[in-house]
Amino acid sequence: MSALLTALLVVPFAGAILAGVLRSERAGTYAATGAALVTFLLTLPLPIGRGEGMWHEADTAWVPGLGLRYHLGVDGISYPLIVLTALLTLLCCAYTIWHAPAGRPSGARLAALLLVIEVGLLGVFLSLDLVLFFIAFEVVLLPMYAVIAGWGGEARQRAARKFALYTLFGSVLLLIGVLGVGISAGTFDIVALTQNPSLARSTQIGFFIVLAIAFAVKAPLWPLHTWLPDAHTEAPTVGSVILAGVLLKMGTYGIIRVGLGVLPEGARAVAPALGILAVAAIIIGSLVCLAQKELKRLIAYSSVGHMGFVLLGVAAGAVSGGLAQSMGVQAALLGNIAHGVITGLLFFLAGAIKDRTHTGSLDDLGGLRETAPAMAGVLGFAALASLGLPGLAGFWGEAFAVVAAVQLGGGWIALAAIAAFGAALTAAYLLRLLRRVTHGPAASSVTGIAGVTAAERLAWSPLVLLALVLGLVPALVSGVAQ
Amino acid sequence: MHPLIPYAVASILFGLGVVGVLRRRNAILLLMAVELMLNAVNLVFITANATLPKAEPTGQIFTLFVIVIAAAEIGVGLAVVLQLFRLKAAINVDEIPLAEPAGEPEKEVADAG
Amino acid sequence: MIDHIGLLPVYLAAGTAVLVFLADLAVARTSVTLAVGVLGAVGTAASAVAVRVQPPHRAFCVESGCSWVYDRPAQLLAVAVAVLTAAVLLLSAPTLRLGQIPAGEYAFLLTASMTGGVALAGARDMITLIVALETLTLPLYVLVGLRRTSAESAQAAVTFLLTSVAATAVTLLGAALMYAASGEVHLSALASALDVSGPARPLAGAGLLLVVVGLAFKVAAVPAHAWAPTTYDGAPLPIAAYLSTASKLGGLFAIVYVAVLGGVAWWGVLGPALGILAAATLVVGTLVALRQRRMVRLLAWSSVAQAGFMLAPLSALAVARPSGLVGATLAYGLIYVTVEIAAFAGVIALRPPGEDGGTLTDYAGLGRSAPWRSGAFAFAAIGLAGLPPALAGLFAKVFVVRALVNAQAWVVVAAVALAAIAGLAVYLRAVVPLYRSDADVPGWILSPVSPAVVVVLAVATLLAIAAGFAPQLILDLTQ
Amino acid sequence: MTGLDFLLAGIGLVVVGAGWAVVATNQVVRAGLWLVVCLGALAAEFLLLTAELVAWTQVLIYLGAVVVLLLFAVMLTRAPIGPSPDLDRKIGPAGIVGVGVGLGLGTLFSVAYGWTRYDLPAQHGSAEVVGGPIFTTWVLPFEVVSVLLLSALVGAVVVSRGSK
Amino acid sequence: MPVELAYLLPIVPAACGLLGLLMPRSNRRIGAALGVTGASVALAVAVVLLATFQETVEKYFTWVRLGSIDVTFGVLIDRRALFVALAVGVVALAVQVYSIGYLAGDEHYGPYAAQVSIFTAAMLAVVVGNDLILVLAGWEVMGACSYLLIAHDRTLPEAPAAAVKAFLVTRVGDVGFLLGIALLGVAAGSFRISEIFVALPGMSGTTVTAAALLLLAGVAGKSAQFPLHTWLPDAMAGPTPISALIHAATMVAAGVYVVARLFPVFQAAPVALTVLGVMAAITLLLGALAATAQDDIKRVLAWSTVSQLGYMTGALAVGATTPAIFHLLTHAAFKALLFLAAGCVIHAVGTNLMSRMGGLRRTLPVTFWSMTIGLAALAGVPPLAGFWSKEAILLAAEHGTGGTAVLVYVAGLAGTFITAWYATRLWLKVFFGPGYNDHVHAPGSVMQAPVALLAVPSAGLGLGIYLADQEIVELDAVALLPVGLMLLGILAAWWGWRRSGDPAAVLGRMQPFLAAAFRLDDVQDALVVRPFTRLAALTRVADESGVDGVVTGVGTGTVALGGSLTRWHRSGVPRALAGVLVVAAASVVIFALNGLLR
Repeated sequence: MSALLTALLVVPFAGAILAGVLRSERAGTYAATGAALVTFLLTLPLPIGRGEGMWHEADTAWVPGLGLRYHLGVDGISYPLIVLTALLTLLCCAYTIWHAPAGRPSGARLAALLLVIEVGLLGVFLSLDLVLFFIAFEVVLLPMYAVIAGWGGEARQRAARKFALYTLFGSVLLLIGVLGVGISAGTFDIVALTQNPSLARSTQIGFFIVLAIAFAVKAPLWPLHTWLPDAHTEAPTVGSVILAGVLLKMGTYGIIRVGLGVLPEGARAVAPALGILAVAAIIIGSLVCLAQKELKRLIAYSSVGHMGFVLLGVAAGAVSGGLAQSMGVQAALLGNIAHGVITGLLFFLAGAIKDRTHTGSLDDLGGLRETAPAMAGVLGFAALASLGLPGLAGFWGEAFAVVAAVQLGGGWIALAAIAAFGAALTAAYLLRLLRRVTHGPAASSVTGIAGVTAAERLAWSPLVLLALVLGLVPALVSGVAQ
Repeated sequence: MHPLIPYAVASILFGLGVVGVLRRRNAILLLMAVELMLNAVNLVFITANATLPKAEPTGQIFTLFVIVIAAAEIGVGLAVVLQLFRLKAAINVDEIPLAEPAGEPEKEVADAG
Repeated sequence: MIDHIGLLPVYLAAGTAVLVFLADLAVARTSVTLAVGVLGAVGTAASAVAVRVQPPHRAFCVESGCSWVYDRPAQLLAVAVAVLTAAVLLLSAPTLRLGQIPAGEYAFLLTASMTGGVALAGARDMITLIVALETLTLPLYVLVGLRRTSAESAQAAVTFLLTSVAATAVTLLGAALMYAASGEVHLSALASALDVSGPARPLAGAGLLLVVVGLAFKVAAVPAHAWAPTTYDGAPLPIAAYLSTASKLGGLFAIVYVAVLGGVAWWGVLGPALGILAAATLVVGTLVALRQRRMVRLLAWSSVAQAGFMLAPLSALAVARPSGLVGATLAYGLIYVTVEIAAFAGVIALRPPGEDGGTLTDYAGLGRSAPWRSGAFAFAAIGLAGLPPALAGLFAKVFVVRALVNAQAWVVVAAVALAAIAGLAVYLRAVVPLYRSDADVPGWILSPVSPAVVVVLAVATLLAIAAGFAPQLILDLTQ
Repeated sequence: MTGLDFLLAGIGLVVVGAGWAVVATNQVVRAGLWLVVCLGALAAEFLLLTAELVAWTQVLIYLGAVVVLLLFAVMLTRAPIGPSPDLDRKIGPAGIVGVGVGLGLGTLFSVAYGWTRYDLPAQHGSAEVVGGPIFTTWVLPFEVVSVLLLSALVGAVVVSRGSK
Repeated sequence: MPVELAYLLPIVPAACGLLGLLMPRSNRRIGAALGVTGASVALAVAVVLLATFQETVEKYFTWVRLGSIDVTFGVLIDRRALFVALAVGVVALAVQVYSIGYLAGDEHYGPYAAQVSIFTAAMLAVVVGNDLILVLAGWEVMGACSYLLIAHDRTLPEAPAAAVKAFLVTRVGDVGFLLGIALLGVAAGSFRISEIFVALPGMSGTTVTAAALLLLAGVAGKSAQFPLHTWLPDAMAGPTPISALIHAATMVAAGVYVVARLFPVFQAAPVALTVLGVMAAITLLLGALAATAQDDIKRVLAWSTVSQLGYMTGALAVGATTPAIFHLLTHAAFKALLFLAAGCVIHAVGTNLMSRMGGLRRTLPVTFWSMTIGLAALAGVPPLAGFWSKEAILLAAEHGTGGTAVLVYVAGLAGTFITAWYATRLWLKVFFGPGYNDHVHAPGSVMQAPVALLAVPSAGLGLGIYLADQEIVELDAVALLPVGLMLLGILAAWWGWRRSGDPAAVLGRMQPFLAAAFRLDDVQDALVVRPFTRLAALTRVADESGVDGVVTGVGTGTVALGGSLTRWHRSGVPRALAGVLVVAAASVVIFALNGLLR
């Protein structure tokens, strides 16, 4: 099993190299997709023989001089994200086979970069050594930059640079925090640190703040979010899907795994501030969406709001303690996965629409359900899921983030109330989106556009299904976490 | 004897050398000023060697090496300066820019966190 | 009785210089001369590896210490300088083929400089140290100016020369003051002797600080950094490469020797001083690099910033275990020279023989016409930025930050952080043009790259990759 | 104040004065000549400090070689014999730094040594006394310096010889 | 009969709905089959369970465990729940069947039918759900379905807006609902209704009151109580059967039902009941008055729904849950009837406006008679259904104590008069007088049948229940007062019709104001919608140029700093020398001073 963990990193990496060097465009994309498929299949047997705590571990020394160990492991907190990562990467690679972006470098390179990103993501979710975690965190940066800068829209260079530098700012803080924690605790082993958090309270608070900022940039938490809209608006479809689907999760996962796990005291102390910011993110994100005119930008900002809910859950979990046993953290995990699935779907749709209509401006769209009813239907479904309709994936994370906050009583109830109101705002802007895009008479841009292609159906249906299944059986996520 | 006297001389000489280096435009004069600095250093070494309790003449030996180094530097230096003169018919150090000529102001702006 | 085994590398280095000269006189063929030079350099490196360092060979010992100690750091520097010289000789092949530069003299001067570097490796007293440094530097005055027809080259040479002599004067003054205060020139003796009690104490401190300030010139650290861009840009590309790797490494080791071995009593002063130096170097180097439009100038300024990274750990001398700090510094230095030589090799590979670095726009679209060379160059640049996939660079940064966090030198950490972030922007400036998809075909025909350059590029890149996966090796070397 | 002190001081004054002339004169050639005076006086200073070998080396190398080189260079760069106006920048900043260094060093030395007097060691600057260590303890730098000089020689030749 | 059968109530229609969504939209037959199956199975199950009902039971299993709280999925069956479920089943079935005809030739029928099924399932989940989270789920899914269904009609430009409005207004209410549930659940450590009732005595008064009030927000949203009633009339934009569904037995009924179901909570929070009473009274009169002035037949019915809901909530406010549910059921019957009949009328004459109708009693006899029954029931003409339930409510209010009771009672009495008045007005304007419409195409039997069928309960349900349970209403002298008012209303309307052809003429200048329902829409627009859109625009600017401005500023600042540093280096060699020497001088001077000062 522990070999399996390493395989999860090696296979996509090998696939990336293969796809990079293969001369033929087609062969490259197929190779990439194959590697992604294998990776996805490799994730499935992981729950076999799982027990309390870590299910499987791989642990060997890498750089003794740094105290850096090649320490991988999977448990209920990381497993859903691992599967999600593998799945989305697979879908995106497959998507590139049919949708090689026009007038851009080869789709094989794109797929290769996606695989490298996958390596980094899986590395983050698997690693149980702080420094290893940081390294994996870094791996994602440049490939994503390349994806945006190489395959993006008009202003891609600027957006890509903004993404890279802003998130690097977070990474540097992460490095400082991680080293600080490791040095003052004497070990970089996350498991050991989680089992007995030895650090003094004040130290924990200091480092938690540093780490929280670092992760908040990735998550992103308001007001450190402004790289996100630009990146999303410019990024190619698959880029946006990966970015929103799993890349942001590194932040929330990190703050749960490292922040809450390793620095519980610090987390508890800082939680109120975190909660307030999270609620601010919910409200502000929703309000901005309400006034947003660009399709992908709107969805990007909606991510800010949704991540606000996740972080509210995290904050609540930080106060109540008990990591994966606390309602808040479970809500956060549910929200993470749900947002990954739903926003991934939304970006796929946004990409499909932009590819067909060559515009993302809500003013130029409209009446989609007249010309492309199927697409409009899926869009409606995704929107409803995104606004947290019960029975769909979005509901549990958001509703129970609120409940978890209420559970804490006191000022948290006020936060919960505001957050719940934010949910109403969420509905408002998503309905606005639907009304502008799908309803009304067919706009000139949407008339005569192609229907849903096979590739799109292939890429979307798993997400649609997942959004429904997770809505009906949330225990799939929260069950493994406990 | 009072070592302060030669030390004072050395200090002043070094100061003069600094003045020359910073003031002179002509590369050769600049090198001359450097020679003053080096000789000030030598004087310090000699004086120290003469006043220190230790017997071995390390200071003097150091001085000898400094003299050789100085000679070598001057030799190569003058050759280089002369080449510059060959190419530009001037050895005015002010005219040797440290940075690339100012171009059009750059358009793009990096956003750093 | 002199321990000649320990001195073997120096002999071989000097021998190489002479041999090259004779070879050029005997058979006036560029390739032969270069071959001899490379072989000599490699031989030197080999001998430097072969000679035992545990326990170190010592030579020229008096009661106050030894002038020559061939220990682990010495071995590191000797090997590095020799190997880098070999690499630079190879990189010079295309330039020399054009025949405008006399190959014999060129190779001789380079190997002479190498001799200085190797001699510096084991030097443990101020006299040998300074003489060796001068030997390392002086031939470069000439080499920098060897692009005979170009005024930039001559200007570069003069700039380099003048700054260098001024810096040397400062160093010598420092040495003189230390001697006047303590009567010692051996570092081992200075370690205790500089701890003067009584009125001469300030004299000792001033001397030590002056030496360090003067040596800062060699690593192109603020305040003695301004020469680097002009000099690099005017010099022939291989010489620029040598300046930014071997020469810089020599300076770094010199600073480490003086500050760590000699300056024990003054760590409390040296630490903060070096900290300020490093911080300023980081900030200035990075920010100015942001605005360069010529490739070599960009690399030059970035190498200024890199010097900052190397010096940063020493800022904690007073508070943390010096071995760890020095380890971080040297480890960073080693990784840096590997990636830097790769970067310059990439530049040389992407430019027509004999040309200078050109402007950033000259590289537009090369990513497609020359994927492998561009890829290697990009990899090196990313390594300098310190990000995956160039793990080596990342680890280098981790070493530095770890040492600083360990010492809780938060101010320097902040400077490092800023430089790291803005640094990415710098190196992106260098890399992005290669992959501009809207770029038109380069103005000149991409010439086939000389195999010698390919060898260097490939080896350096592979070394960088290897170092990325096994950074422990670097750490073992520098402990 | 012994006679030796007076001598040291007097010659010191010559050194300083000549040095000032070197950096102050507005005639390039004269600067060179003043340099001769300065360095010569310095050699005398060395002698008084019983460093004969160094003194003679000083005379040989500096007066014999360096200054001559400098003067040649002056000639080759067609420097006017008469005064040339644009030789210098403003004295201001340079003066401040120079005075700073001078005063600083002076203070350091006076703090360190004060007005204490020392007896000069006899016979410690002779060729054999100095030569001995050079060829035992300091033979390594001596060897290295030979490389240095050789490379300087070659370098000078390479540069001066016009392009082929 | 196993009670587990009750699981089927929500599950079967839901399954049918999901299947229907996946089916190719072109195939009408499958869609229809699925829709009807779902509804009829639900109905059958309800009937069976009612027939075999012994005592209240709860069946459940753990859905998901979050933190310390188990969320369960299951059913809590009592007689009331089964009655309502029955009503839902009947109406749903009627609507499904009716729609087959009404949406003949609509290529989007398939999804439509499926959405109706899901809607039904959601309502049933609310009715029989044992766990507040399950209730919440049904509650919100209903809102979403109403959104989809109201927006169904492509031809109506106002449909999307109406749909959004319906969903949003109810969603705003749901914020409160969710929070209320959270408070209760957290306080009780479980979301199961039974558990909550057990834990109720232990809870602090403030918690319960807060929870109750918050729940009321949700109730007001769903059951269209003032001030969250504004969505209901606009919801008319949906297809008529949908209006029937929403107004009769589902959606709006949900609020009333949930209050009844959670009544112990409200009993523990008298404040909440007072609020509810005031709300009810206002809603009752507001709806009734608004109904008087409408010209659109469906709007008349819509507003009447609003006021009838006022009766129900009023009943709840005075603690009379049984009358409330009683009225809910009768209202479900006759309002469904009325809507479907109105649908027939509209279908026949091709317009909604009563001013364009008239004299249809001959051309549409079936519709005429069934509609007559429905209107009479609405007005409360004995012995039709509406009479009994309304009597029950008024009696409860009369016997009730405290200001709330009085308020409800008075409002109720006034309501009876107005209700009778506008019911008569509608009756007269549509079926009597000159006929505007020459070619009237009579609706098919698929549409007629449900209408005719619904006429039966509309007529007999009240009497039936009365006979089954005498206590529910006691007919004494006081009971005559509403009847009298009702007759007055009818006469007044008839008189007005004879005078000017439109009773509403007496309203005079008031008519437009009433027709616009006291311009509450504009108020809402001015107080809520516009401020929020403005705030949103503001936030966007602040975020994109403010927060992001800082970031960009840092970037530009850094680059600018680099520029100035570059300019500093754009100078001659002396700068480089100065660099070294100045620092050297500085260090010398510093140590010199240090030497002087020691």
